[in-house]
Amino acid sequence: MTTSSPIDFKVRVQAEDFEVSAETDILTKDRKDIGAIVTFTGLCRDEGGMLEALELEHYPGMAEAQISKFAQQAVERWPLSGLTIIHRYGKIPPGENIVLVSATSAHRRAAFEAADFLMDFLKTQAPFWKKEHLKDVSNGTWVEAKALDDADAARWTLPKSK
Amino acid sequence: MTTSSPIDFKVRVQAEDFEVSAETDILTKDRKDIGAIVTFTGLCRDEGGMLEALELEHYPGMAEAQISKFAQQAVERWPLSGLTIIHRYGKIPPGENIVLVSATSAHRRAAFEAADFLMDFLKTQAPFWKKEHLKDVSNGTWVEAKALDDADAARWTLPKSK
Amino acid sequence: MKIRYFAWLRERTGTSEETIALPETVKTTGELMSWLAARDEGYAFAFEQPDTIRIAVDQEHVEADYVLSGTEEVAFFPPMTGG
Amino acid sequence: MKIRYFAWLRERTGTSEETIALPETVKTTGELMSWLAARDEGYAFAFEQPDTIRIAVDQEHVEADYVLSGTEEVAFFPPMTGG
Repeated sequence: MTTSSPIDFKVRVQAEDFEVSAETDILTKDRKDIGAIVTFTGLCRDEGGMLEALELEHYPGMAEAQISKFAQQAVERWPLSGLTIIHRYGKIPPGENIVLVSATSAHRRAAFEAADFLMDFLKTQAPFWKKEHLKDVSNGTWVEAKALDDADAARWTLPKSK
Repeated sequence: MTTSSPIDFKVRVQAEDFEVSAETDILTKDRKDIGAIVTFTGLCRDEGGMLEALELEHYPGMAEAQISKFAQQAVERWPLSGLTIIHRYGKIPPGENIVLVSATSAHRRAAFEAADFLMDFLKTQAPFWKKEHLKDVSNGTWVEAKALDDADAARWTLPKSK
Repeated sequence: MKIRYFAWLRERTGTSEETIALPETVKTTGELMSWLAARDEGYAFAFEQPDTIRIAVDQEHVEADYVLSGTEEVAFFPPMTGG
Repeated sequence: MKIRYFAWLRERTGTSEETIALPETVKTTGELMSWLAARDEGYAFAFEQPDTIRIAVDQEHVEADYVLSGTEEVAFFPPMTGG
């Protein structure tokens, strides 16, 4: 219910790693109207030491377009001050970053909900596919989509009281 | 529904500022089982340029005890890998940090929900009081508690499907 | 028994903490508020709306019907506004 | 018309992208899947469960009943697992 026009956001799809603090510094620089920063960082887990690396395939062009579409929905739905989304592709070893969503707002609920919403849609609607390369297996295995992730994304289409 | 015992958490109540990236680095150091980091940072807003500073009074001892009580509830309720909560007191100028909640987990929903839950309870149950010092007024004004914050906190007492 | 006041309760009473001898007639935290309110104008102003005041006994939240027994510290403060 | 395949569809077809001349009998994305499946064993394996396959036309998600008209690029891929 904000009357100001939605803000610009930043979407990057890249092979290189990113620095979370550098990204949030850009969002807060020279601003004193931000009350809340919610940052989600998704990391590559080693699956109990079994994983050699995760390989992320993506659909160039469509990946950026889809993420931007959801980012646009987020800035229209919540009164955000800033929004940055970065998604990596390529081979990612355990412990490294995969994805970043950083949302700033005057109020905490907007920042929390926008980040949560975006992660649910990145999981289920952005054209990325994960292949697990295990240490003791020569062929990788494609990660299967989870029904739980679809259920999470469906939460946001329910009518909202706010 | 995790069978492992809840993890230790870190609670700090301090006058000094904190560095978000330093705190998350400690949570992720030498670990490769973390899939998600959710970080909430609460900042002092300048209220359209009107605010000189926010003064945070707290109840020493009880502040740490209350925050630790909610942190304990969070680590029992969600399968977290790590949890750090820092709350500042004293005079805080616009743009500076007030509070940090950083939660790590194998899975994103646990990290999101724990951070969200903790912020709701810090807002309404931790013994801190904010006084606004405006630039053009000699006396400060105590910030009033918001019914919306109580409503946010009440969300977590509803029965959960998960 | 130590009594502590925070935020505008501290300002209105002009006291951050004090030690009192609890009168025998005062059994609960609610009765303690009434007894303190009768002291002077500042205390009366501080406790003029007892329903809005939050109470902690030995650093745990309690209600106004809490019976004081073996209590070392009672704190009175407005609704909290941290975070 | 350019056709793109991702993840295990790319592996099973042995193709990441190709350009085809769309037969007149193929009107929808669903019919395109059936036509591609009839090509050889790899394509048949790739499209053996068409219901599980996601489709994008010119980089927008569509369903299997989408009518191909003026389409430049069709992509087939498994359910997405980003984030």
